[in-house]
Amino acid sequence: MSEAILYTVKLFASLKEHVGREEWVYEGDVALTAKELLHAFFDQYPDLGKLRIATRIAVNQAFCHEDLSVNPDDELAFIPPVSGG
Amino acid sequence: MSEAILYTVKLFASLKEHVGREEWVYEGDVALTAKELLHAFFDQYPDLGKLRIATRIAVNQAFCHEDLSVNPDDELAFIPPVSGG
Amino acid sequence: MISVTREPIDTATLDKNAVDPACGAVLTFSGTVRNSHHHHLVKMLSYEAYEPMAQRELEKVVAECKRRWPDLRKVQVVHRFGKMDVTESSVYITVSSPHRGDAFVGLRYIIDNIKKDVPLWKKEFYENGESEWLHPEDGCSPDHLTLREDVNV
Amino acid sequence: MISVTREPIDTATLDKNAVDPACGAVLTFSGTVRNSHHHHLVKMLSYEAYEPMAQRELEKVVAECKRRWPDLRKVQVVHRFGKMDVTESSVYITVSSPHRGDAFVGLRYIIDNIKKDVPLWKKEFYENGESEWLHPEDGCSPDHLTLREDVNV
Repeated sequence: MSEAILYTVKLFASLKEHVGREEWVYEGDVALTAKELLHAFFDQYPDLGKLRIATRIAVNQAFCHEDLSVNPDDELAFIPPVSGG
Repeated sequence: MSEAILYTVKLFASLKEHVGREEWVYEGDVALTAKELLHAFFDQYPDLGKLRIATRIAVNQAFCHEDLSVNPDDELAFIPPVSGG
Repeated sequence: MISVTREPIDTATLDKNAVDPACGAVLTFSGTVRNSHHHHLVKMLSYEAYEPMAQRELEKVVAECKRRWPDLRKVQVVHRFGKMDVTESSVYITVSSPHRGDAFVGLRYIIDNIKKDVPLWKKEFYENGESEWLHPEDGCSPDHLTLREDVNV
Repeated sequence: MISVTREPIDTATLDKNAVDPACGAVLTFSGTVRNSHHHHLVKMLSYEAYEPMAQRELEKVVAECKRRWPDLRKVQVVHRFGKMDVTESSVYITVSSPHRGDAFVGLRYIIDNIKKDVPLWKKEFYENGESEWLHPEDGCSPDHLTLREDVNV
């Protein structure tokens, strides 16, 4: 049997508030792409609605291609639409 | 015989420097339009060259139509191209 | 100075540092906390930052701006996070350029891209006791879902 | 504050007065004396003003700007004349607006029109001892040769 893969993703703003935690942890058997990790999160929290299609993922503090395969050692963060300025 | 008409026009920047005075005085027999007054000035100072076509006249501290008939009692000024900012 | 900070912005120092003898135009943009939003009375704001990434993204925005308008001599950006009151500056940008055209487009580029890509989020607290995170739907740049190398710039 | 003055510009007071609780964007433009122009080294500048008309024209520019962009809440312009050194501000403009779009176009409108229609003239004094009045050929607005009523706006 293969070892479980753990992804820990930072949450911000309404994502953090909705989940009630600063991080979300995903446990699975196979490595995921950025897009699959985003889908797994929003599948678990369907009430987040339109944020599903507008949220991006950051890998090691940079936006990444949605097909990028994500490494459990990466620093991961979900970036909902920003509102600085 | 009609009385002479005197126009006194304020000069600025290179016009003032070229003429060497703060005002230019025109004396004639008939009332002039703004355009005629400008032409009379630049005819007298042909060395001013290209400023001839770029200089505007201000009547009572406002730019005016070139066909306006000018009154000797008006406050008159020649406005070469401006360079504020 | 390109910085994401919790401290109030020292605009006087930024203004002083924006002056450059080779520049004829210094533009500044101050993003200030407004007292209303969509007819809600705003009492106070709080910005959350993904701090290290916000710093990096801010630096990227400025680097790209200087690449596009190389005549810009100085660009400074400070974005504050944490709580702030109405009329306080949340972001302050200065752009110094020999000629004004570059300064205008460069400044506009910076503020527009901060609002797209720098991970900072605004929470408004209203006079009626409610509060809301702002996640503008037009606020994200889908280009960033693709790798930089894939994008035709 | 809309003013043509021989005094150094009090930018700190203008900045303070530009803040407005209804505004989310405050833009400022500082026109500063550059150390070079067309490869001449500039030592010093002197602006001449047709003072009362410059004041009137400045007020007209601001009034037209507010007419075009009525959401602008505050506009301030101070233009200095007389002698000034490199890095000093010859003109300082602030524009305060609920949203940044209006502030950008309004500010651009004001500085562009100052350079067309406000009777102020710059004389540059160069390091080599020469000096020159600047009369940019594109700096005048031919519309003003016709009466306002004749112009289709």
